[in-house]
Amino acid sequence: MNNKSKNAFLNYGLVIVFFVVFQALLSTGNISSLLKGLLVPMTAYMILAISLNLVVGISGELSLGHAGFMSIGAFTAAFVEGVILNNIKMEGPLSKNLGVQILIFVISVIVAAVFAAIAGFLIGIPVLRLNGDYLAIVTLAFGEIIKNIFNCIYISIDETGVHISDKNPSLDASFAGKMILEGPQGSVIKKVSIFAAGIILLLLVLIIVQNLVNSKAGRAIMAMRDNRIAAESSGLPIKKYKLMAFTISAAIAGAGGALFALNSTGITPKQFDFNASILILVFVVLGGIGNMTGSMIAAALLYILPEMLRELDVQKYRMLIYAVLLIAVMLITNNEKIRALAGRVFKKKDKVSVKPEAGKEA
Amino acid sequence: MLTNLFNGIGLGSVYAIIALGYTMVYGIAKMLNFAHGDVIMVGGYASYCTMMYLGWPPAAALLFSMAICTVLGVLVERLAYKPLRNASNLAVLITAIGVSYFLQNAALLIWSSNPKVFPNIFNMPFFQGVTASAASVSADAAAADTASSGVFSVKQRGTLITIVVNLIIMAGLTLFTSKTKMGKAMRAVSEDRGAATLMGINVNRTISMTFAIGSGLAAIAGVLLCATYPNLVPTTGSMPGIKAFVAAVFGGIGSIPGAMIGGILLGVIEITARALVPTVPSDIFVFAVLIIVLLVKPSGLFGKTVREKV
Amino acid sequence: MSEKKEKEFVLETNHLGIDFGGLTAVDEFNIGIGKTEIMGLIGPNGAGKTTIFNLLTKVYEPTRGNIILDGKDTHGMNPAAVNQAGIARTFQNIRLFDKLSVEDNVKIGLHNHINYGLFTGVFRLPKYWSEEKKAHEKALELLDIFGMADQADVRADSLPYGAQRRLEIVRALATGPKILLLDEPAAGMNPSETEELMKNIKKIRDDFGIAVMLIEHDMKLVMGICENIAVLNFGKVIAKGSPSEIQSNPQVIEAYLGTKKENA
Amino acid sequence: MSETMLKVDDLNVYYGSIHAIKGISFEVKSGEIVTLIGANGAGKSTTLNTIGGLLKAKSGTIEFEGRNIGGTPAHKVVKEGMALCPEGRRIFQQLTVKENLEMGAFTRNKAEADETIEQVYEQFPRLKERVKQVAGTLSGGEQQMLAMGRALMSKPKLMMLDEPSMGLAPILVDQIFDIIVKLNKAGTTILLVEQNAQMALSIANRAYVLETGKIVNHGTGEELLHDDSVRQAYLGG
Amino acid sequence: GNTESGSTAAANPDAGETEEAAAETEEVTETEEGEEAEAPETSEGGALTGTLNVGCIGPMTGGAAIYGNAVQNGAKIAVDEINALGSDFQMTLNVQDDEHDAQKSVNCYNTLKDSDTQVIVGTVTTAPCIAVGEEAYNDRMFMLTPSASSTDVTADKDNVFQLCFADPNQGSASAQYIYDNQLATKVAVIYNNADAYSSGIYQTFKAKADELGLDIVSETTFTDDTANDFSVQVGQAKDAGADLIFLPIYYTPASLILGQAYDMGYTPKFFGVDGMDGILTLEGFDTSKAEGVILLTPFSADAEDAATQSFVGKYNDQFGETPSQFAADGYDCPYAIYKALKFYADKNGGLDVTGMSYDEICEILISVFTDPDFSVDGITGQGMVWDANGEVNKAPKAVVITNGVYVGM
Ligand SMILES: Nc1ncnc2c1ncn2[C@@H]1O[C@H](COP(=O)(O)OP(=O)(O)OP(=O)(O)O)[C@@H](O)[C@H]1O
Ligand SMILES: Nc1ncnc2c1ncn2[C@@H]1O[C@H](COP(=O)(O)OP(=O)(O)OP(=O)(O)O)[C@@H](O)[C@H]1O
Ligand SMILES: [Mg+2]
Ligand SMILES: [Mg+2]
Repeated sequence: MNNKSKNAFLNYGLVIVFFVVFQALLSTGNISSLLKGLLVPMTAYMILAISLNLVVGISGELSLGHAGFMSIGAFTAAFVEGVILNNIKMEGPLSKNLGVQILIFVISVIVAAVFAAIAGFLIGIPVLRLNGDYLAIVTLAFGEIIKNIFNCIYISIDETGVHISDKNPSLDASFAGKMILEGPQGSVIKKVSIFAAGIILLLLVLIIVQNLVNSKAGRAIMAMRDNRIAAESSGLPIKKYKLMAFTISAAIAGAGGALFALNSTGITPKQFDFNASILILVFVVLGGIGNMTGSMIAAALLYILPEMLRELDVQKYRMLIYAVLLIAVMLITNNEKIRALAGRVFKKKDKVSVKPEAGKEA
Repeated sequence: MLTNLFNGIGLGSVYAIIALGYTMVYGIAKMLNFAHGDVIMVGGYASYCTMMYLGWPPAAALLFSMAICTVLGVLVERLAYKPLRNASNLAVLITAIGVSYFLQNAALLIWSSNPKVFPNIFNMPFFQGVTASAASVSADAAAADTASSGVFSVKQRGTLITIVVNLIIMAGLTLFTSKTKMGKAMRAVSEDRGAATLMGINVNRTISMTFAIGSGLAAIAGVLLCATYPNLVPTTGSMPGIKAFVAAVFGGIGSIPGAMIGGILLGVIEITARALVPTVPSDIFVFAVLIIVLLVKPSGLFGKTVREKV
Repeated sequence: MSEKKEKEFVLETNHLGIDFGGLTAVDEFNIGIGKTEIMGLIGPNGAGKTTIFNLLTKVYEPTRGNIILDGKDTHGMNPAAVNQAGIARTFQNIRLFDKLSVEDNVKIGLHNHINYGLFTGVFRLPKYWSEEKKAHEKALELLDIFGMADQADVRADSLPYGAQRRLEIVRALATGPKILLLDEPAAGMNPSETEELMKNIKKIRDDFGIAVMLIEHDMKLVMGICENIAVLNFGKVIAKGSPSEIQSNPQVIEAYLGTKKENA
Repeated sequence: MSETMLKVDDLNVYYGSIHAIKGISFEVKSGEIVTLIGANGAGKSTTLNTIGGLLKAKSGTIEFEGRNIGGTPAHKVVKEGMALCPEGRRIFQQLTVKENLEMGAFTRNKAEADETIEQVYEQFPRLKERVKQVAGTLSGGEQQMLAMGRALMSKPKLMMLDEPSMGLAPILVDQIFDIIVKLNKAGTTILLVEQNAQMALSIANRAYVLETGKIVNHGTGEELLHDDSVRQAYLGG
Repeated sequence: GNTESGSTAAANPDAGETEEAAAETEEVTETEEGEEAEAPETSEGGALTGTLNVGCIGPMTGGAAIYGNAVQNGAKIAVDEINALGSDFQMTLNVQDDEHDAQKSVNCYNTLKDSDTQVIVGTVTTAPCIAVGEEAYNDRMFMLTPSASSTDVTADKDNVFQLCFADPNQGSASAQYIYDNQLATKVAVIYNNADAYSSGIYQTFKAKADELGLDIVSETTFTDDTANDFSVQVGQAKDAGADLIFLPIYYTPASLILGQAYDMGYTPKFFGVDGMDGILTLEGFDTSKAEGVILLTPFSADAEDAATQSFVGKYNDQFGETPSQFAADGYDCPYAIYKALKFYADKNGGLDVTGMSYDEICEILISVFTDPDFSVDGITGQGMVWDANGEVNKAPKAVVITNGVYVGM
């Protein structure tokens, strides 16, 4: 077994251990409500971090609008759930119907991934022509557009079908349907996803991404990242692969968004704004660009960190502390001395680049 | 339509002035300083406090807030960015975001979340005098808009002042980076820090200098922003900061005139969209136009398409 | 022009040229390369040699003229298509996929010869394993030409300079070209390494039966292995011929070789 | 050839955990051309970069004109009168040729710079033709000339050149070495790192041979040119 | 049911007041006695004892921080006052910051659950309130939101109650008011279409206005991200000849709109809703620009009654600001809960809340809040009663800003 597959299996193991530990805590009731409530969103953010890492780490493009794909997935899930619940007869509440929950979960995740993939494909087209900060700004713009669109559409469902409007129909006295998306107020959701489902999705995503990276397509994507001109001159159809990376990443983000949404009781467009995109980026960078293990760990830790600070007696300074910690972690992990030390400890040939890359120029 | 154009320029000129400072740091230190918007906010508060609590005249308040922001910019650079000189761009980006959160939350603790209404400095006799004389120059624009012909409304006066300040800063920065030794050194540093060092350029000092200038400009932008849209809260700088970033990219990264034109265009698009389709969020159009423009001109309006030498 | 008709060419150019703004970097470049010929392209710095490679591989779009590869005009092709049609190259400033392993660099070259799709790759169907195995073996075989098979797992950017140059050649070769363009392959190599390289270039030509066009300032190498040489100055060909003809051409001596003899 | 200008003693340099320079000592006397030769990765560039202040030594001393400059940052080393013309040229790609040259004279005033720039144009007429061209679009050779011209702009007492002939046409290689000799004659002390051992040794007063971070041989240029082991390894037999 | 209960309240204002006043005096004497006797446990019939853990959720940081902080401050004052009454009943207040984010709000809720919270005051903003409401409904935790005003907050959830007006009430009441008082012939609306509160009120306003035949000549929007420049919106209203602009928005953007209209020399009537309250206390705001602004508000910091005066005084002392309506809502919430528990204790021969589970408390509070005999007099309304939906009934007051102060209309 070579290094790469060792790494991949390490990640699967990590996820499974994560699951077993928390599942044990859950079933013995030894877990706080807060942590219990955080498990699924945490898993969702792990998926999102992996998805963004595919763009940032593997294909080497900066995306500042990943929450846009997440929100497409989330609202798609809300929509699918609404449609299914509207068309299905069910005894008792949803929480007692595991079968229906699974049905909703599976269909939602798939449809969410497809919708997000379509969006990813569309936004991928400009990606082909742009790079660097110009690309970053286009993704940012895309995220903002999505947020604003969700903010002003209203989707309802009744026996005649689904209605999309820019006015809120529920304010009409004669309205007899059910609102699925209510503009800025977002969607009310009946909770379905459970921790185990999230973990299965996470594992699936990991398998897809890691296998992709170690396949022909993944190599091509990484080659483009390292040197576009050389990749092109080696016969790689770079448009195809750039688009592929973007679309797959978007699909995964959509699936993550669906998981996130189905575990919450309500989602709003505002939740998926620029700051949310940045949050995911923070996970990726802190976990190490291109490093899937790191992304997952960073997503888990950083997602719960500010929440854990709630329990301490520092409420007022919570976000200030978070900011300081963020800066401190960046400074420490990038400190040359500490890196050199880590390099010696882990015997990694980490290039301490004092000799700037430009040395190879011309 | 003419009114909308004028209003658009009014909004755009505010974006432009922020974008100029942004581009400065962005073009030279080669980093997306997401905390720039928050430095603007600090500038706003600094001048607000000196004017309202200490009763300083606006000019003194402006100078004071420039001093504060300059010190703040340099301090942040020294403490948070300098240790990351050799780290990846993204690491610096995340640190900048950390700084942004920090400034916002510190401001929240200091000044609370209650908005402060910024005094209308454009209404002061000095500016009235200045713009009254300028009135004759662009009388047609004014006549189309104001009922009391010939005299500028406060808002138009603000726009005019902002544009004049924009032009001065733009010219100043252009001259500075192309003509002065320090300015050229900045460009050299932006390209290859190692090689710049070998020329005898003190890279750290040059980058600090960049931040000092950028943050000083942020203070000016803060005062003008708040004077135009007088609600001052800890998050005042964030959205204009992002818009200014967009404007800078729109105009072409690192291009000083590009930042200004990009800012003004952004404002015009935003206002026009709002006028034409009043019930749809105007940002949809702003960002859609941006994407389309970048598709046609992938390096922004004034960006040089630097062909990579192979 | 007359010589062109005599042989069968793998690559031919007619009136090829490009301008950068006001600067005419290459003009009236007409050349034909035989199926297994090794041709040298020399000339002073800035003469336009690298630019010609960029034109041939469509990194730059020619301002005028055309390029015929194996009887087909490459007009409208992008660099990837040109490569698939049979032109592979190396770069003057090394362009490896730094963060990939040596083996993966070669596998990128083999990309279009590995036959499985995205789905097969992501779900690791049997075809994935068999094709990857084939690619692995092929990559090692190619690396062995330069004795680099034992470094297959090393990251490309941690290779020494000379080895990086050799890896670039292997990668180019892996794409299965009809003609190989080498831009200063011996730059940064010491004399013994250069000698080794000369042998290998010949071997590649013989074993693979392909044409080679190379840019080089090391006259020992150029004169040692090239069958024909074209000399470029200010974007124009000033001389063409065998090594001995070139060496004694006064125009070439004046513009390029100089009078001292150390390099020969 | 009198007093010592540069003296390096027991220098050790690391890249992270890689021990690149293993206790080397050498000196350059005022007015000399000294060359360091060695294979790829021997540590030649590392040595120059350490002297120039770009890298920090782990231990050892570097004395320039009797003053210890070990650990002095690169931008201050320049003021001491030392210029490093780095490997790979490292010219400012977006700046014009003229602006690049002006950067070279950053530590000096305008009048001095204007004077020197004319001298540089004399050495490299090609640069004068291209004053307004953006440096990034120059050809390899042109860029090398620019890099050397830029280093000359600080009127250094000691000029360190890292593989100046790399990638140059034979005629230019000749020219570059001619220029080096001329500069030296005009009073600049030269520390030259070269792969082209033949040429380097033929113009050097003294030379050191570097192998995997250690000095394994030294002598006058002439001696090493005829040394068998050197011929074997670096001159192609 | 609105008008009906509204009229009962209106018909019987004195009764409510005297009743409450009586209760107040009774309470005071009671506790004094208790302290002297030092035997609270066994005191007669209706004693409320023990410590109630109240949790409060709202945005304390970020763009909506102003509302969360106001509620928090108001609630603190109320809790301090209740604790200082000297009875054996105490309240603790645990405030959590949700940054106006639904998911974080649920996290806050879970944190509160972990720290033995028994009732929730919150959440402050609408969308998070809906999300938390669902959780609380499943858990059976009682929620009283000071300010989340959408009907969706309370819909289908018997455990969630509002202290503020629901949006439809405000929207249609505003239209009705404008119509009844013939305030305008041509109306313009500027609302925030990225905000549930604002677009909710707008839409009910619009429906009612259409029904009444009010002429809406211009409808323009903005979002939180574009809440700077209102030149287009105000300009369109002006061009359309609107003589009244309806602003179903918060006071921060409203202050900009007023300023920009003023600069344009455009002086229509401005009509706001409860979110407009606070505009006079904006630091540095030139109140002359708000001259003539009409708003429907349940609270006015200038009201002369003793309760409001005392609250405003304390708020000013502690936080250096004049309280907004959010602060007042925040202040009324703990009192409403306190009074409800006391109401129960009185009826059922005492109640010790210490260590009671949140679902027990929830059932008690639901029964009291839906009890037609239970009403609360607060600083945001006299004789507030709740319907089974959880919506409050109280009469909105229309006030007009004259010389920088609210004057009842
Ligand atoms: N992208 C470009 N834009 C503008 N000018 C260019 C560009 N690329 C090359 N040139 C110019 O074209 C000329 C030829 O450059 P080229 O790189 O082909 O030279 P070369 O023959 O390979 O030289 P060397 O041996 O030094 O590498 C040079 O004068 C160079 O400045
Ligand atoms: N930035 C770096 N990080 C890690 N190791 C490095 C770095 N730069 C150089 N090295 C290593 O240090 C050793 C000396 O390198 P150096 O560049 O000094 O060699 P050189 O003699 O100049 O070779 P060349 O002729 O290729 O320029 C080599 O083993 C090299 O791999
Ligand atoms: Mg070349
Ligand atoms: Mg070297």
